[in-house]
Amino acid sequence: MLNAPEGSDGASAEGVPFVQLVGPDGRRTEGAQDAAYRDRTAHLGTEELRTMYRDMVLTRRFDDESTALQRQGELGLYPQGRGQEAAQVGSARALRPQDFVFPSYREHGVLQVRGVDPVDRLRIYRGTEHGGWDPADHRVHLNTLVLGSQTLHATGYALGLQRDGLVGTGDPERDTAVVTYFGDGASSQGDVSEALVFAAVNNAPVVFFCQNNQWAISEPTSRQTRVPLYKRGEGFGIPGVRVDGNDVLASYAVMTEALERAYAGGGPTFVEAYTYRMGAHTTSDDPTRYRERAEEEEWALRDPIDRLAALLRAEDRWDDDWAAGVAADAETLAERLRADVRSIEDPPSVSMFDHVYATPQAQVETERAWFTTYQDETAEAAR
Amino acid sequence: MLNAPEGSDGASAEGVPFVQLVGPDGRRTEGAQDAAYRDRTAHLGTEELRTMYRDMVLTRRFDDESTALQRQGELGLYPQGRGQEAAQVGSARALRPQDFVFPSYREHGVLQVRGVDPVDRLRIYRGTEHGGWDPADHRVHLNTLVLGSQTLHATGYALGLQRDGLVGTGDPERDTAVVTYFGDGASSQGDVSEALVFAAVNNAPVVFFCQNNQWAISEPTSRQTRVPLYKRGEGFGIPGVRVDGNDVLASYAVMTEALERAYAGGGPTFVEAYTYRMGAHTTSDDPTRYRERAEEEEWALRDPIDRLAALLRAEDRWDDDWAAGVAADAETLAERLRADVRSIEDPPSVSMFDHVYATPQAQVETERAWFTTYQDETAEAAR
Amino acid sequence: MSTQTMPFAKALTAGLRAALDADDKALVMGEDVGRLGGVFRITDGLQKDFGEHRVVDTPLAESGIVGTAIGLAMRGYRPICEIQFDGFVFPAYDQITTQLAKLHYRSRGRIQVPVVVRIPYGGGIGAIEHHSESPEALFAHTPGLRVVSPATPQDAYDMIRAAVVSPDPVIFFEPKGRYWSKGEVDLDSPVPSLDGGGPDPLGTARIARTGTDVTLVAYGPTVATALSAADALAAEGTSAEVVDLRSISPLDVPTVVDSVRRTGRCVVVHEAPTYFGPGAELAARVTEECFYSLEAPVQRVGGFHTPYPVAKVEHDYLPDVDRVCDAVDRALSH
Amino acid sequence: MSTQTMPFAKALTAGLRAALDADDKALVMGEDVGRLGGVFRITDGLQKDFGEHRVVDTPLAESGIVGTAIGLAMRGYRPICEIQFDGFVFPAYDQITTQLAKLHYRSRGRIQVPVVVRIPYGGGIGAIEHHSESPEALFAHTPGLRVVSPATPQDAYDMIRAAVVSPDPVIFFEPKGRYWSKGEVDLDSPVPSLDGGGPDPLGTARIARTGTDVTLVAYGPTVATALSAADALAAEGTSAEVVDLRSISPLDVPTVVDSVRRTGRCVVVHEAPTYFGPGAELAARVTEECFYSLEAPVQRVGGFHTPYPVAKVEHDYLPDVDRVCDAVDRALSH
Ligand SMILES: Cc1ncc(C[n+]2csc(CCOP(=O)(O)OP(=O)(O)O)c2C)c(N)n1
Ligand SMILES: Cc1ncc(C[n+]2csc(CCOP(=O)(O)OP(=O)(O)O)c2C)c(N)n1
Ligand SMILES: [Mg+2]
Ligand SMILES: [Mg+2]
Repeated sequence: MLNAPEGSDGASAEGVPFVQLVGPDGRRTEGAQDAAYRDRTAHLGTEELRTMYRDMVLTRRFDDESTALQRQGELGLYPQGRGQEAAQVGSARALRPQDFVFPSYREHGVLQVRGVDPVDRLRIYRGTEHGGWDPADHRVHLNTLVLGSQTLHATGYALGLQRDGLVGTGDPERDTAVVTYFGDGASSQGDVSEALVFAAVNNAPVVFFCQNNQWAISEPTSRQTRVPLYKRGEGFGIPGVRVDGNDVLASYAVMTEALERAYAGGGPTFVEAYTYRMGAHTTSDDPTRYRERAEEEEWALRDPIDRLAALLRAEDRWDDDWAAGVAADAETLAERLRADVRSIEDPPSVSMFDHVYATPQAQVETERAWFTTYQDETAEAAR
Repeated sequence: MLNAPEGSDGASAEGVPFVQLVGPDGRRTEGAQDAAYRDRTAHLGTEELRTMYRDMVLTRRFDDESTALQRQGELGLYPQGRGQEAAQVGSARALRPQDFVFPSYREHGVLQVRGVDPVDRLRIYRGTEHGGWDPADHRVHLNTLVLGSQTLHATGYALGLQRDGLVGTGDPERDTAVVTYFGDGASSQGDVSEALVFAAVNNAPVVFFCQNNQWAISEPTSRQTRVPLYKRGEGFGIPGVRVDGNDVLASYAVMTEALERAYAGGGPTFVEAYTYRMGAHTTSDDPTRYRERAEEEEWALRDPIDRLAALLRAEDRWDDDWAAGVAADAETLAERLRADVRSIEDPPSVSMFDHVYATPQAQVETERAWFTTYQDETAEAAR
Repeated sequence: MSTQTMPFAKALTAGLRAALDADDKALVMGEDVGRLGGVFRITDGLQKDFGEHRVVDTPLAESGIVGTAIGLAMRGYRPICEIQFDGFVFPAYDQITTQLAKLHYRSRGRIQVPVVVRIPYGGGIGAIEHHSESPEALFAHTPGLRVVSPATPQDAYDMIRAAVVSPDPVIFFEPKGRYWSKGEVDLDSPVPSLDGGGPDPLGTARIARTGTDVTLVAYGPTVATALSAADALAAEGTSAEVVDLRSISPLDVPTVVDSVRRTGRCVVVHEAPTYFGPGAELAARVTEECFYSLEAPVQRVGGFHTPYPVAKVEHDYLPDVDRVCDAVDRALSH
Repeated sequence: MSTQTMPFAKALTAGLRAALDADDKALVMGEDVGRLGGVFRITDGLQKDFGEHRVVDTPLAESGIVGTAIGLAMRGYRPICEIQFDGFVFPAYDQITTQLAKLHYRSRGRIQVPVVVRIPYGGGIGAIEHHSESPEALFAHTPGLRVVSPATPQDAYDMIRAAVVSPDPVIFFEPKGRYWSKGEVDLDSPVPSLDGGGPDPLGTARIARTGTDVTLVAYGPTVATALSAADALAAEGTSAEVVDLRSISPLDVPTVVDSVRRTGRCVVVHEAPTYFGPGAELAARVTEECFYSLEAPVQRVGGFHTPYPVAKVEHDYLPDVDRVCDAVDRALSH
């Protein structure tokens, strides 16, 4: 176990234990306390570890390229995920295909693992869509920007799974769970607590995955809670666990435990992934106004990708050709983004009237008709 | 310690311990685990115990008389407090005069102890006021009907006390705390959890006093939580305690502990008073639709007033003359209610325009003027 | 044809029962809706017949009720949420406004959220604070929601079934003061079709009484008031047409406009505060479309710019026959 | 007189600073308002100068922010809450609507809750969902709240100070698209007096430009649009008067009516959806009071009945000079 870097989170910096299977130096930990979690990763061989590594590298490349696109004016905004790749990839790799994900907005690594098209992921930031993909395709709901709201949707969806008989069958093809992602800041929202109430009372198959990245924009986690967040569920009857969110294996292991509980009808789990937002809150943010460089540097030593690379090397699972392939894939991703994001077309203005309702609605149709005529006349007049 | 009556609260019926100083038979308990609480009541002599008894008897008489007045059509509605007198009187008797109370709507015993005029307490149910008294007079806020909302007001008020330097001075005349009352049902509201967040993070001098009376209208507490409610605060960093809410001494003792913590700057406490709503939810409710007579009978054996009477008798603190005096006081109260509630005058309709704003506001003044003219004209026409 | 006379409340119960029968994905959820059958007994007997999984007593948290209903809808269910009283819908306001109303739009039609939010509303029942309000304008301004309110037992029965089959979220305002009023209900009336071909089953007004001198526009609890006023006016020789809007969003503008073009005068009656209230939109729209046929400005009769007042004065807060007639007089004297 | 040219945002900062200086019971609270100075930097530097107890970074929970502000106000403080963006006020909607708006009434004047809720609002900044909305009508319908929106740096400076001294709760809508627009500000202008003697300092409209042919009514972000439209109209020979409402609740009806009686035509411009929007109340009221002087129905130019659309099409959603001129044409062609 590793203490959290000092000063990054006043409430929990002092020796609060967390599940850690790989240390910052890339070596596997050996403490007996995490043995059960270690067993959960025993089956992960070179191929699986390399897959996770690749996921993380691609996620970071997506992040960097999206940031660059924003700087070039191709995107209006972009919220970087740098530093949180292990928590996201590790947890998402534990999911079954039939599981359903309710993200917040920084879960680029989760979307990567689930296969959501990278260009689709950026439509929202380009200002051409409020969503971007079909949630049914990869069983990933759209981003939710009103913090915490999605935790209730996730809980409701899980209640639906129960009704559909998809919990506790023992059949891995059938048993299904839901995971919802949210931040340390969002944890303060009443909706999150209500989701804990509804999930606990109904024993719903949902995992509350809270990424404590130490900051909610400029506010440190100590402004949201005075005890470690993983305890939040306890008073609702939901077991909690803190995991080293910069350790992809630990994140995976903790998530498999939580999912197993959900599949078997054991109800919800609250996971706190202790990690760090290495970048700015979004491309509009300036973290130098509120946090110390020293803190950023300390956390840089815990970079999750470096850690997994070190593990792969230490265990002779690294291969330069393979690594070059990953780098090439990342380059391909970046090229695709550069080309395809630029060519996302602006929607026609009249499309703003589409999908307000699923059925024809008089007010919308009246306004659409007015707008169409107005646009035509304006175009006419301009000719 | 006493197990809760079986079946009344699925989640917590099985032997969850609570603080109890006097058993249902009126005898003091002797368990070592409650010794510290016992000490907190050591100074309570015959006079103090009799005062509490009187408070409880008057509260019940208020309850019965109000119910009767409702049946007679003098009140639109009345929510009975029967069964919860010990939790309310015990906790309220622990308060200092400068402390501030934020009730919900069933805290007749608290209002009794604080000295809020009994007729004023019924104005809301007679439909002549939305409030009824001046919160400054007895440092008791008005009832709050939107469940849970008042817990945030209480927390904010406590933050104000901190700013005013009225916490942690060590001076009993200065140190001040806030207590907010709410129910097991209300505990599910997001606002209550947000209040826990704000109170914990700021170490606010506020006591969250949750009366778990086993029911939220027709829903048993098991629909609100799967673990005992006193644990609710833990995940927010707020210590919790369950007390036998039918034991006035235990309620007093637990409250003094919570208040001391608040006064000293130790922050909030979550108290769960385990009690029972012996009556209907309100005079509009019919509990036979959702709960068993057997349950009601079992709890009747734990009647808090009987218990204190038994203690007084067992310890030779009972005196028939004194008891007759209490009964006479209750009769006086009832008479006063019967006479004065009936004579509460209906407000003039035009008063509905008063106090919408503290300053003159054009829309209100326009409508008030219209209404006044309209009323005059209508009266004129009717003549 | 099985036409029966029944109270408005029972017609709603029958409609809910029919909806639960017709679609096993439909479910009722809310506070006390199970064994108790709701504080107004609208869901009376439903849990007994459909079970605890179809008629669900939820934790006491309105945001949680609507928020989990959204998740259930995403999973293919059709939740019918009960909010216990008008004044307690506000904790759910965020989920309704930012999520329920927008998910279809946000997803470009990929997600449907067929959630019904039932809200007993309106005053006149001598209740305490928060139990008599009319917040419908606060929902009608939000695109993505359908906002309706039946005025008769038949419409209660028909519209609740239409709301449940609607793929769009419906805020269903029930005039609680009318729960005990009786009317004929044809229990075999077909569920309104939503294929988009015919008239919008949730968005079509009804002429409740024909007339020639003035159009009274009302919905929910004030339809009865308008009809009584029309009686009173008839006695004085004024012929009033009464339009029962049924839908507040969208408004059936053609029906109203057609009526006002004929009568030349319009009075809107609702319990909600007049200021920024439903009558404002109606007045603006009617004036725009009937500018040359209007003999007088549209008159609004509604609640005042005060919180809903105490029970003892609510009779003077609520629109009544006298105030409607007074407004008609004003309209006629122009 | 210390008149300076400064951006709207800086005028707000100066106003907040003046308010904090003038009353040590005033305090600023919200998400990121401390060290960061808010995401729009409106509270920039205030925590440094007034300390962590006067400028408070709160937990991330809007209901908690407003709810605790109410408690602080009951204890004698004057909390100025910042909501980070328009779309995030809804979690606080219950506390604002059922508590903040009603406590003075509920207590028959015994409790004052002088809370200011600052909300950056409006579109045109290329933002993602929930960051460009105009929900003011959802507050104006609620009695007990004052709802205002300044359009110029001077008004920003004056009105925020007036809001802080107001004993009534004020929902203070800041046109975020105008934050960077500059104007003259007299920093010595007196804090408006609230003694009830003079004109209502928060409820009085301003004639932003005089004209004779048509009255353009606007507030907040659309005042600039209306003024530009007036320029364009002037070039075509139409003289437009522009009324800057400043207050949405209450409306300064006399000022608007006086103008429309002179011009005979009225166009209301706002970003909020037209349907059930502020223009509806204005149109209804103006029509009622100017029935015989109106040459054409009041025209409304506002947002559509759609959720605020994606950034790439917002230019066609928002009222612009062309749409205002088009509406004026319609009014003139009647
Ligand atoms: C209800 C609501 N309030 C405010 C915001 C504005 N906001 C966006 S992100 C953010 C900080 C969120 O912090 P956290 O939950 O820790 O997630 P992180 O950004 O660190 O991933 C805030 C305040 C919002 N999106 N929703
Ligand atoms: C926000 C809100 N939702 C619903 C209600 C309606 N309601 C009034 S009392 C009550 C039950 C409250 O139960 P509990 O909190 O346990 O308090 P008790 O009545 O048992 O004292 C309900 C649902 C309300 N007042 N406020
Ligand atoms: Mg964070
Ligand atoms: Mg209860």
